[in-house]
Amino acid sequence: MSEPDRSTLHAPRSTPFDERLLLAERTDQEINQAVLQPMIQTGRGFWALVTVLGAIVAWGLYAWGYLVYWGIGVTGKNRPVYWTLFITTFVFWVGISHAGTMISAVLRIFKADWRRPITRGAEAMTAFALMMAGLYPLIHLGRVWKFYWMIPYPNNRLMWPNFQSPLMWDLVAIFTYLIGSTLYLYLALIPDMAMARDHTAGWRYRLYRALALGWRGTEAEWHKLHRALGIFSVAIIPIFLSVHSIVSWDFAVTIQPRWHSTIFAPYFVIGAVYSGLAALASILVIVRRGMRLQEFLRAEHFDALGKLVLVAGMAWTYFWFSGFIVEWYGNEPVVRELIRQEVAGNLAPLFYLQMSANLTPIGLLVFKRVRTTPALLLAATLLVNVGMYTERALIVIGSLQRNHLPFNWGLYRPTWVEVSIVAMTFAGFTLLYTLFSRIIPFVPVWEIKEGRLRYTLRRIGRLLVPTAAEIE
Amino acid sequence: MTKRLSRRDFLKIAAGATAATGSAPAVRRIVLEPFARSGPLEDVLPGQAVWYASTCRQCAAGCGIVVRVINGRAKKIEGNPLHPLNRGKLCARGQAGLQVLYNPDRLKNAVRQTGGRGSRQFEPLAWDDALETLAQKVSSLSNPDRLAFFGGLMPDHLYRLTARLLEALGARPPVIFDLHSALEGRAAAAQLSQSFFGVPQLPVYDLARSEVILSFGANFLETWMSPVAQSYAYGALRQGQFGGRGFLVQFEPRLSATAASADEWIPIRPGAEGFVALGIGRVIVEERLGHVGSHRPHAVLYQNVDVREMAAASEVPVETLRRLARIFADADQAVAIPGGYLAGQRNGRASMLAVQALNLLVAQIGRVGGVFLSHPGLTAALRQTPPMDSFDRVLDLIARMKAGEIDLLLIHGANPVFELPAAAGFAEAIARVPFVVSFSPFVDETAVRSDLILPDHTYLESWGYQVPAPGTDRPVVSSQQPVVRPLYDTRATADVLLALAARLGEKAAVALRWPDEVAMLQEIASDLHGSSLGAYDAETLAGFWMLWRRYGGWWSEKEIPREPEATEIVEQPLPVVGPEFEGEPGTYPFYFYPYPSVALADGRGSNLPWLQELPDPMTTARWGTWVELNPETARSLGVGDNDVVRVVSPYGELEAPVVVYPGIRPDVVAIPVGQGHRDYGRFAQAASGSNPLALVAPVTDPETGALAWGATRVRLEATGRKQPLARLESLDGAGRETLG
Amino acid sequence: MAQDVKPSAEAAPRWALVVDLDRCTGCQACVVACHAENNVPVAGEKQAIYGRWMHWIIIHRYWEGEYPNVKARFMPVMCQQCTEAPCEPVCPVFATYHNPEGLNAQIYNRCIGTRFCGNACPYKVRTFNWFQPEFPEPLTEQLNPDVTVRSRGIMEKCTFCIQRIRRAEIEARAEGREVADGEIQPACVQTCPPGALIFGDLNDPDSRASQLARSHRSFRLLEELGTAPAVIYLKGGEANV
Amino acid sequence: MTRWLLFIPLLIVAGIAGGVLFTRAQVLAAPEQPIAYSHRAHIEAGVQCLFCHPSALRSPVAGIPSVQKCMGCHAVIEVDNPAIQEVAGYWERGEPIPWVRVNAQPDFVFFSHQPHLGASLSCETCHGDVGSMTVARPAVKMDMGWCLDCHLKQPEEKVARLADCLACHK
Repeated sequence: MSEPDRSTLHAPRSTPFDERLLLAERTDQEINQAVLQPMIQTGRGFWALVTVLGAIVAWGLYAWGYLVYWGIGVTGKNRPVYWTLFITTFVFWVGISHAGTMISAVLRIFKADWRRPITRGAEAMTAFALMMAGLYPLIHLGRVWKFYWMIPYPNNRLMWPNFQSPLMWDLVAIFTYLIGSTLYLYLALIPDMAMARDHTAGWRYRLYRALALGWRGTEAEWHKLHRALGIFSVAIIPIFLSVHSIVSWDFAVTIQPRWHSTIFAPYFVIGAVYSGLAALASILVIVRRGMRLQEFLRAEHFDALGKLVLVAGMAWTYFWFSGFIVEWYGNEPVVRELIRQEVAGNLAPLFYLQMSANLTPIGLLVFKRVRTTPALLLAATLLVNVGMYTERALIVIGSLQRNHLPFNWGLYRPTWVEVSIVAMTFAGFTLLYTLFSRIIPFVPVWEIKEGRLRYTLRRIGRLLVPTAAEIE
Repeated sequence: MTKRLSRRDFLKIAAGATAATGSAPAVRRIVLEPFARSGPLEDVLPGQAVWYASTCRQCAAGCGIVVRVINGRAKKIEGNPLHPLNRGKLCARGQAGLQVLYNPDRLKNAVRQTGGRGSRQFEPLAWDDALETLAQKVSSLSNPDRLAFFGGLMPDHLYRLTARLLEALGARPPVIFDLHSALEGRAAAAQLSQSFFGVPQLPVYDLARSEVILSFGANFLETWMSPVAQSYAYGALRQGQFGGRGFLVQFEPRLSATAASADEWIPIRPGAEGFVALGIGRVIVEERLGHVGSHRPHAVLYQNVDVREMAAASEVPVETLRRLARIFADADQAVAIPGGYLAGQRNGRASMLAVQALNLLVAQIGRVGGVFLSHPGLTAALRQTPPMDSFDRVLDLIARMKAGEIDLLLIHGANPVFELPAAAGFAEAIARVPFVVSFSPFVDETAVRSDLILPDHTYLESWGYQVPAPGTDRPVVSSQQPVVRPLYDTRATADVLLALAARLGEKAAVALRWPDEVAMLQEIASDLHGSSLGAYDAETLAGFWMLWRRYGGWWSEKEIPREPEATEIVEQPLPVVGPEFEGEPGTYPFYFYPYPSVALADGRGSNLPWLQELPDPMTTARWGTWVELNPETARSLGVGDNDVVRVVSPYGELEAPVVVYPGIRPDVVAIPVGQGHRDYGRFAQAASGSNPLALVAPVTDPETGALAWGATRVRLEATGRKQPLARLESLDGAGRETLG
Repeated sequence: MAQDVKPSAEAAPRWALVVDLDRCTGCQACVVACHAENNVPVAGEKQAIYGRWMHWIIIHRYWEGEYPNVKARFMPVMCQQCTEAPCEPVCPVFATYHNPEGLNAQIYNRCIGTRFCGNACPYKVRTFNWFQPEFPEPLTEQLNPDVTVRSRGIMEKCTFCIQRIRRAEIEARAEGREVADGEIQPACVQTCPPGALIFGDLNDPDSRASQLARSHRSFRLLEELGTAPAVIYLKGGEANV
Repeated sequence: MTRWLLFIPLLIVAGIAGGVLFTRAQVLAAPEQPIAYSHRAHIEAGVQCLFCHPSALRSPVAGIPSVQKCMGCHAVIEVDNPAIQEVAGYWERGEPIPWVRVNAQPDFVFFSHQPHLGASLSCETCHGDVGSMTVARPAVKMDMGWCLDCHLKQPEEKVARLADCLACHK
């Protein structure tokens, strides 16, 4: 196949038409190349990034090994603060994982057209975030080799795990969600794998051939694919709702003051969506820059995404407020003490950071200019995730430092081990994502093309007329 | 875990001494009969517990214990349920005795300190050589007077032995001093009884059956005298069968755990306890309170007492004095207790006299719920209890040591370098003694300064007996027997002395004619054989000896009351003596109040991990020394919890973190005794802490010659440093029960 | 495991501990007794400062009022052996569960160390083995063979001295009789000098424990949480009759 | 290439099976004893189990007879047998014989012979036909499943107590 004429690809063209038509002019060939180029051509910067991230991950693994060797004592946990940064970060990652499916599944059902270029990035985010989250239950145990006792398997001791325990619900929910979202990601990937197969050679060719499962693009295959995706997008929504509800029940089912709250499930879910969407936006901005996908990820997408974040943010604020007002009005002694601490006590810095980091973006995202300017959007959305992380820390660690008997109160200080392990998962996530973007077409080509079919230029008499067709 | 290489090396030698002792048959050889089991020992089943009765040696109270032994290994200590003193109960320190036995820092054999004293380089020494050296040192003394024996908490038989040996050699009797006894004022109390009742025997206060108790600085629920027996009585006082719950008033400058259990805590000026007692007495006499008829015979006691003055001097309002006087006098059973803190003042005797006089005034002497003396009965013969030597005898010894009049110093059961006020200068004095022998099973501060260490068995491995003091409502002797075979190549000091006497020959050999310790004990115990009083008796001596060990002592079946007679001392007016303190009030504004730690007592418990980790009842602090300040004092000094302050007295200084303590007078600074060991094993050394005796002035009560350990003034300086204290309690919790 | 068997037809006892706060002097004897009986390790100063100590029973000390009218009260707190224990349902592997005798059991070798029970417990009486416990030789000789020596990563707590209960029951059964009231004494109860702790069977209306439990002074810790503890406190400062 | 992949699961299965069998063999192997003591010989000579292990009746452990006990008979019986002379050697030196334990439970298990004998179990039920063993070896792998097997077969009213974790875990 011939190298595409790059000049045509980037030649600035003035067009009177709606920018959705930008791609309308492109031949499939051009689009394929536009997507495949950045994958195949990896610069020095890329390798530098990979090394740095790799180093952080390696250090984190050392810290984990250290933890496993010496015991949980090397973390900052104590009595009564038995859960700390690990669980906080666990909840955070589960939260991040939410937006992925939310975006692609929900929008797919509603046939929201702007979703097309960003679905894959979203789904990948879900998968990787869940993998990171999945590490924490293991790390948290200290004696990681005992983990399998939570898995129900027949044995001569007649021992079964306790399905009353929220941790078991977690186990089930997260596994289901992980499997579900991975399959979902893969399904939508098949046609593009085929595309990539047909445009590459060498190891990539072999890899894509294997992954493409011999996709030929017949009418029947397309039909099956759409059916499957349809089913998945419906099926995965209840799972994605349940997962974070269950995570919230880890806390809500205890009688620990402040945890023991009925609003936790929806509150956590919306919080998850908020942080997830924000994370997605940040990632898209970065990847767009890094992979020169300006042509695919356009202002209109960020605008739409920004709106979603805005809505989620407002919803989160509402839930936070109704939770807070009930706590405050209920005036239960320990909770009162906790509120006092947050407003004026030693939790105050975290609390105000949390509030400002969560509320400011809402104010910012109201403006279209913020939503459509990548840099500003990035700033706003990163802020959201800082806020959400602190919020989780406040819920998990803050609450545990206080309980019904003041004699038993405690304080928590993180150690290098915990910090390194948390850093490890952040680096790990980025690393996976970076490698992923180099192996898998970041933009779902076939979906784009599919979308493109809707907007074509028809020559009627003397004019070129843009037309939109209904497909599917 | 500070471990010096030299010490570790030498500990390696004679390793495996443990190995042989494990097997059950080995134990059978020494312990003939288990507690509460009869029949031949073939019945002792492997893996099944056997209980052996013995006596607790963690303090001078002499509680009976039973030890759970499995396969020849002691596993748990409990109170001896048959013992009339502690009735199956035991305190924290008693429970921790196992860690004395199994302490990883025990000496495993006799050692000589090579490389000079304090070098901590030891080389093992065969017992024969050790004895030879000792005998040679003794016989080569130019004059027997140049031999001195410093004893601490010794079992009665050992004291008896030592005294006889020294007498036979023509040396002066042993000097007995241990800090714990000093802090509880045993010496002073004994002397008080001598002058008040005409016998040097510690009085027993019938707390269980009393209605009103005025306790003057007696922390009888913590470390004072016989805490377990007294706590047992306290339980009965509170929720006894009588339905009432008694009324307990505690007079002391700092709210102790005992005061916490009291119905009223009255913070009085240090050393003013006597004034309060006199004031109350005066009120009773003036107002003819109570129902003992006329007070005329006692009016003389208080003739030169003025209630207002007393009130002013003690800072207790007159109304309070009157109120308490009424309560005290109107009660059918009431008792006033002169505690240890009184004895720690330079007006100690006067105060204690004044308090004891109250019991006389309301005719509670020898009464149920009053004060009485334990009946010696047959145990009189065994009662050669070590005299609680007054501190000036110690000072005298130190002087002679400094003057180079002592050539050979033997030390048993005491750690004077740690326990004496640093200013007394024992550490300097001991350097002047050419040859020092320690019998300590541990390398403590004093042992480090000795040439020879001939480790004694720990008390769970050794024989002995003790007549409990103050004892209880009947004659009691507690017997001590090995519950396990000695772990290491240590030797009973009694046997060492007997062997020494044999080597020395002549008078010594005659005086100490017994072949070994056990023979001596058998002979002593035989005095009790054939009495109808006892809880048991046997046909033969052998049988008696068996039961004596199985029961863990001998005591009379039933209660034998003994009504003491007050001497003529109570016919002239009581002395009114104010306290004196070392240090200018200007430069040293605070009274210094050292107190025995519930966990570590006077510091002998600080090498036991359980006791180090044991929270102090009031501050819930562990593993360290702290300075208790009244919130107001702390505020004025600008310090809070965990802020390190420097405490300076005319004699020394120390630094420790602050505990803001609501229950202490603003002009008093309290520090627990027990920490600050430089030697004495890894756990003692691991603990961050310092020894408050560095501050104490080596002054005495001129009347009794007892150490006035509470008669020092100090000043405070903030250092600006912080040092977290291992407290159980959350400081944020601020001592609240609920947030309610 | 205990879940899938039929309820016992035998008259199971309900073990309870009565704590008479009017007798308690805060002397800490129970604490050492517990350490000795249950092989409870010592954490050391550094860990103790950071709240990593291991006592199964601790004595709370509460301050009331200000100098000079200040009062201090003691309150021993150990595992309350709740009937509705919040720690039980949250354990994913049944390491803690309710046994037929109403005890809140902790099976050390089943524990995987999620520490969820520690969060759920409102009394915070569960302690966690942060590191491998150390018993420098020959302190190991003191370890009680009737009790497991817990390794790191395991939750532990007061068991009412299950080993003593079991021993008494086995002996009684061997002699074909019922366990007598007061025959079972956990280490803390056995040693408590003022006799502030009383152990017994609540299902036996005549046992000393159940008699005291009926006293007007009796209350339970954090009763309002509805955990129905088997540890019954008797209010201090009042006469019994 | 794909055919190759088929072997991997086979290898895994084989590995697991092998491991299981190996460990089982390990567990059931007879330990090396300081003196070649034959249970068979003694049983055949008509000695009852409880003669040498009397504490099984009243104590958690059945116990190993003391050297004293051995010499009780062997002072006169079989004195010229070299093995017996070894025993005599220990007796004269006053040392216990370092027997190697055959059946042991882990530290977290509470087991007492007394109630089991009380429930009139015979030694063979758990220890197998020791009478036929020259050197004693474990007859069964004494794991939790094996214990439960029997405990769950007990009368209805006992099962709850016997199936309680605390019945055997301490």
